[in-house]
Amino acid sequence: MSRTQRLGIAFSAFIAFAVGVITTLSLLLGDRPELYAEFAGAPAFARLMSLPAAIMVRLVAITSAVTIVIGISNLLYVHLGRVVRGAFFSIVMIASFALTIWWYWSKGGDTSLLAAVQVPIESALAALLFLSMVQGGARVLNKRADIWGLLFVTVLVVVLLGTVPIESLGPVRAWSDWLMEIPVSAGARAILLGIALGTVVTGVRVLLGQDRSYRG
Amino acid sequence: MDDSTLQVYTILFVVITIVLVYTSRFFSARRMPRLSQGRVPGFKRLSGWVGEAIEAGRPLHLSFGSAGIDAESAPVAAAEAELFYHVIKAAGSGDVAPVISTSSAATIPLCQDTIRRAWAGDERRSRAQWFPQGPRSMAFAAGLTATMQVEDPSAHVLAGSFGPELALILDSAERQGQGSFAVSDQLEGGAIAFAMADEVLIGEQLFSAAAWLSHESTARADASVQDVWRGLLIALMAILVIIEVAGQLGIASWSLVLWAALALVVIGVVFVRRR
Amino acid sequence: MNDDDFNWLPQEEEQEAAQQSRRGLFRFLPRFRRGRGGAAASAPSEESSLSGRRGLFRLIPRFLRRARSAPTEATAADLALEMGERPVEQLDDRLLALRERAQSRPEQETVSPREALYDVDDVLVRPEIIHRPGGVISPLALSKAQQEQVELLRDMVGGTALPDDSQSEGGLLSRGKRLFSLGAIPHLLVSILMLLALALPFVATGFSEGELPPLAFHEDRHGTTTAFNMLDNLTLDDYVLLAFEYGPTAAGELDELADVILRHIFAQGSKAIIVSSNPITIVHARNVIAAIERSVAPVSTRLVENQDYYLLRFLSGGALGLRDLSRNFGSIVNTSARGMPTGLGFTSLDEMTLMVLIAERAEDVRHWAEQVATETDSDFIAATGYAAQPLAEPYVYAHEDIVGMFIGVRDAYTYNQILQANYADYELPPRREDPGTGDGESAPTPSPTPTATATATPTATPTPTATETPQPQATPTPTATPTEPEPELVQLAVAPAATATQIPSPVAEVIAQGPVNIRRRPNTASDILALAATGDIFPVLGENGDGSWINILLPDGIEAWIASFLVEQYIAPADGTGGGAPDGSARAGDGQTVLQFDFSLRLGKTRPRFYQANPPAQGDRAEFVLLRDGRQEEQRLDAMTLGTIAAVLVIVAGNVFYMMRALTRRRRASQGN
Amino acid sequence: MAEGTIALLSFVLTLMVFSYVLGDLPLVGHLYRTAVYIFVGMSAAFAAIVAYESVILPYLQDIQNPETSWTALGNSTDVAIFLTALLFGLLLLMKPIASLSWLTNGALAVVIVVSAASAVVGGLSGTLIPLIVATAAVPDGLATDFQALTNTLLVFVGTVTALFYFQWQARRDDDGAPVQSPLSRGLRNVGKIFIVTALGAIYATTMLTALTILAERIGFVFQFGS
Repeated sequence: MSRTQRLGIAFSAFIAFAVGVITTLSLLLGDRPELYAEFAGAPAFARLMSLPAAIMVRLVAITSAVTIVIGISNLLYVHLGRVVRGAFFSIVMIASFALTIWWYWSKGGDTSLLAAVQVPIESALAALLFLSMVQGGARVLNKRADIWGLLFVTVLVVVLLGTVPIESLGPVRAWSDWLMEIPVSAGARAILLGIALGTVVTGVRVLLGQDRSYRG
Repeated sequence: MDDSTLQVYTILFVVITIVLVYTSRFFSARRMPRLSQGRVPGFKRLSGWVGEAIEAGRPLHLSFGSAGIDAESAPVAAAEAELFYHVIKAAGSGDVAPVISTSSAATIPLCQDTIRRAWAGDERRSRAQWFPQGPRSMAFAAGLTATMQVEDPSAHVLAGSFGPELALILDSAERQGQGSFAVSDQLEGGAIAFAMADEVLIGEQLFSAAAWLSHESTARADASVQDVWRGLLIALMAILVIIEVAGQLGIASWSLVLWAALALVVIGVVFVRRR
Repeated sequence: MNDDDFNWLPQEEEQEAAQQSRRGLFRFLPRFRRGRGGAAASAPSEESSLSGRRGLFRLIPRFLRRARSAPTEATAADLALEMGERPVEQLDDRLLALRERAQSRPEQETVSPREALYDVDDVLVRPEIIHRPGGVISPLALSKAQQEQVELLRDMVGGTALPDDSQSEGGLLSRGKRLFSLGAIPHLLVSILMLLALALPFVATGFSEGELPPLAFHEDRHGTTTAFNMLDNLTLDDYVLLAFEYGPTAAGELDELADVILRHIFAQGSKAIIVSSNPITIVHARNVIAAIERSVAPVSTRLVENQDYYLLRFLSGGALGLRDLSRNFGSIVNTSARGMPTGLGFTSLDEMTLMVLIAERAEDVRHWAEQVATETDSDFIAATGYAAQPLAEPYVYAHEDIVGMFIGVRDAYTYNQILQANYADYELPPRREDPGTGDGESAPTPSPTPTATATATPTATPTPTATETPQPQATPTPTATPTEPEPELVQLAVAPAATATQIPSPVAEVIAQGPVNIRRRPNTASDILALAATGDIFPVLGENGDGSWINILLPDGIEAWIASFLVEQYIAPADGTGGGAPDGSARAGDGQTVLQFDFSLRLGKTRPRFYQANPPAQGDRAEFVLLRDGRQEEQRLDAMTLGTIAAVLVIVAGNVFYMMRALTRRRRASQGN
Repeated sequence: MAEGTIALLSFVLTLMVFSYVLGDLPLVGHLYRTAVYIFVGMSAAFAAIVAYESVILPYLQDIQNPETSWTALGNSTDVAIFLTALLFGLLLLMKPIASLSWLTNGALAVVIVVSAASAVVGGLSGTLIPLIVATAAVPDGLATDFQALTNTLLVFVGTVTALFYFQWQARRDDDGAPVQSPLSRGLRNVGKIFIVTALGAIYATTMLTALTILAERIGFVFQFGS
């Protein structure tokens, strides 16, 4: 590893640490005069504290919008390479991309292409999910031939039947409601808590410059 | 709980986490050899797929889903980049570079970076693939399935942020006979992964997945911070419930709280020792 | 599972992996695979098997390409040997290790049957392969003759040593690569069965299964009624922040909810400010509003962007964009989706009367709850599809500001039924001559006044001294004018879940010389809802951050704010909740749980809200509700019922089959032993 | 575009996507994939259009006209932020260039760190703390309402054990194999019951959402057909 590279790693770790600490402090302490109401300049101080977060968040939000260019250049790079060799689908994709932009600009912001093309395709794809999920649901015990697979399928069937508005399925609806109210709620909470916990711990590590994802 | 109280607790939690993250490294040096990861299922067949990828000259496909470094899922993306690093490193002697896909444009540099760091082969050019994002990322899923029919990877390692669109990807993988490993920080994706993927991790395990593959003790130390935190949260909830129930029954007092806390600590210690 | 030390490809595992991949026909088909690899890299239109070196593979380094075309290239070990042509010190650590292992392999391993038959590739003639890459079902198929050749070859080289086909799920042909594999037929059948079941209600007229959703919301744990009533309490000068977090994907499910909520908002003359953290949804929101506009075009003036509704710039950066929204609301609200100024002068999210989140993913509910709801005091309503329901629920319970939620098309149906009933007595405005060309300068509520029937006539306000309000506009706000509600409506909407508790509730008594202002929001810029006289008593719901404003409940169930220095707070006796408050406050005090400051800790929501439905008022643009076109709602609900039943049947049948198979296998295995 | 054209296009494209059901017959497979690629191209185009119009355009106008300012931060700050963001975008685009990684990593670090900070604060104040409090919240009148008591305790036990299921560490025995006490294993299994139940229910509700959309699509096809 060359000296430049080592310096580079130290540089980005330092930037990460500095920006991370300042942004976190600002997010936690900014705009909250009630947190330090004891001294006179509290409101002004709170406003001042909120500035770094406001600026950094804004900066990253705009950067995020700008990076769409990276995404599109990636897409075009991959597909233009194929167009040269005459790949039908890549031509379709690029034509669709170009046509949409041309249409929007030449028609003064007409979005009917979205309604005519994208909404039906996207809706139909989302509808296909149902078929995929039925197939997947029917194969659960093929993938997981154990008690957990069985439990999964049982809950799946009970909850599905619980939504069927037929009189004779009343008891199933009661079970389904109970399931949703107690075990599902508990399980979902635990998973959410767990993910939040992981996010916080990993996030703090990133903030402290201990993550190597951006060290190249 | 009003917003100010919430904020005070938030600050407290952040401080505790920082302390834990720093101290865990210190303790890890002494204790980690004895404490190790428990059973993390889900990796059983991954090594087989990696082997197959090397053998058959097929790529591996790894995907962040919509986890992006410019969004709230940034920690997820960071954790998954680490996981992908280890997986790609294992597949490093194949002759087709792995493909990493993402629907977050800002994450493309991270994909390229991960490949560059981990991939040993000469083919280091961009094998990152981006598809547009949506609330349900159908464009991503559909574009991915279409592309993956052509790339024909030996397996999909889908770790990141996936919603219901995961069903389409997994269904296609199943039809193509490609292996699949899936974990998502979204619950819809998690449920679909459980039902349809060959190998699956659930929820929080996605943050400790990399530590499981890594041989570094620091990675384990980092993952153990979550364990400590989880224990603290469980204790906290237990204490709160006890106080509340006692308050309703009219037997609340500070001594009760202290006794309850002491009992929990004892139980916790006994538990840790017996485990 | 109990693998303790996870070692990537240790020696035994590597050999096992090598065996695995050479299982079945795999090891006889190097050319086939190469053909597929070629197709993989190039476009489907040029999928001759000769394309192996075209396309992306041109970019593969030459020595690797050579490696690929060599007949013995397939194993990693061989590859590592090939790599051995490079200077050893250039190799990566792992390659070095691999190379060492490869070199130390026993001799008989390297002489594989395939090497003995190295020209097998030429026997399996390439052009005869039926090649279908890129398809949905199977990219590769063998003709029957080829199958037989393959079988013959297998026998020749000792196919008996191969693992049992029924277990080799990693093999090539058992992975559904055939055009008409057995696995594909149930797939097709199931899909067609599903589609037929769903199509039935649309083709067979009069076919109906199951009950329709109720005509009124049940007061349930989701706070649906509260949410509806809050929307019903909107008035002319109210701004609603509508978070449009669903795209075309969920259009089939959430368009209904978005449509009915938007119509409700427009009907009451309130303004919707639409934001989203996804670019496509902004465009979609524009189309949803355009559809509403088309439906009312014959009788109404056009909705004017930046006057009746606002489409804000999209919040880039996902959750970060939402953080940006709560931090920099003043600047975001200033820019429309087209990059133009909106002319809105808000500075804080707190100035929104209400926030409605229409989200298709639980993830979005989470992001809004985390990044926005914690940063503002405005009330929050969530509308989601079924998928997000189990996950959104914890947030509805846990968050102080999230008051209720609507779920899916069934709630949309009920919502619409209530609205239609509420506005049933209205007459449509006369048909306009030139639909769709409304002038942009028209007032926000230019529609001809509907001839309201007796039930909806506003009566004098019972709010104290409301008539002396110094507001510049002469019309008192409709919310402050509770009328004699229709009995039906009350039945629909009043929350019956108000569990009367005997907890002493804090009240605020006006001590300043009246009349004093009661405002909608805790700042002096906010509009005045009513005036209070000295001695008036209101139930207290809470206070703002620094305690300078107190949140009180008006007799008609509306939350309002009063400056704290004007009042004196104390705990009212338990019996007469609300004490000497003006009429009707008994209901307001019901069910009010208050944070108790003694030892008994009280977590959870401390401010249950009760809103009464607000009967339609004069000046409402009823045409928005009445001209809602039917959208095959009944048929769709029937189709869903049938689809659910069919899905359950398929799932049960499939899993019973797999369970039986697993059981018989297990029995066979135990018998075998 | 006329409404009739929109409906016709919608109809054709919907059927093209539904051809997925028929599998990969020679022509049919192409129909589905054509629709998918049209869709990918159009999504990308709309994402670009909206990003340009609603994020970049206002700042371009800011640069042209120093008098105006879209934000409360003032024109010059705005322009500075915008130019920095452009620079960051450029740096991220240049990420593949290895020799510049010391520079591009800095941009990557800022983006990821600010997002992480937001995620940490949001995750704590929006999910972790409220959910802990809500889980520990006990409804009034426990002493009299047995049902409420059991429900509350069940949710609490479920949440705690399910959380415990994610426990990662285990003690190793002398051979290095992880050891679990029966108590620990039992708790984890109880937790897994709750987790799998939740996943099953979520799978069901996700199916219902897809079903709703499918019903709408089929309704549309028949509506158009008649």
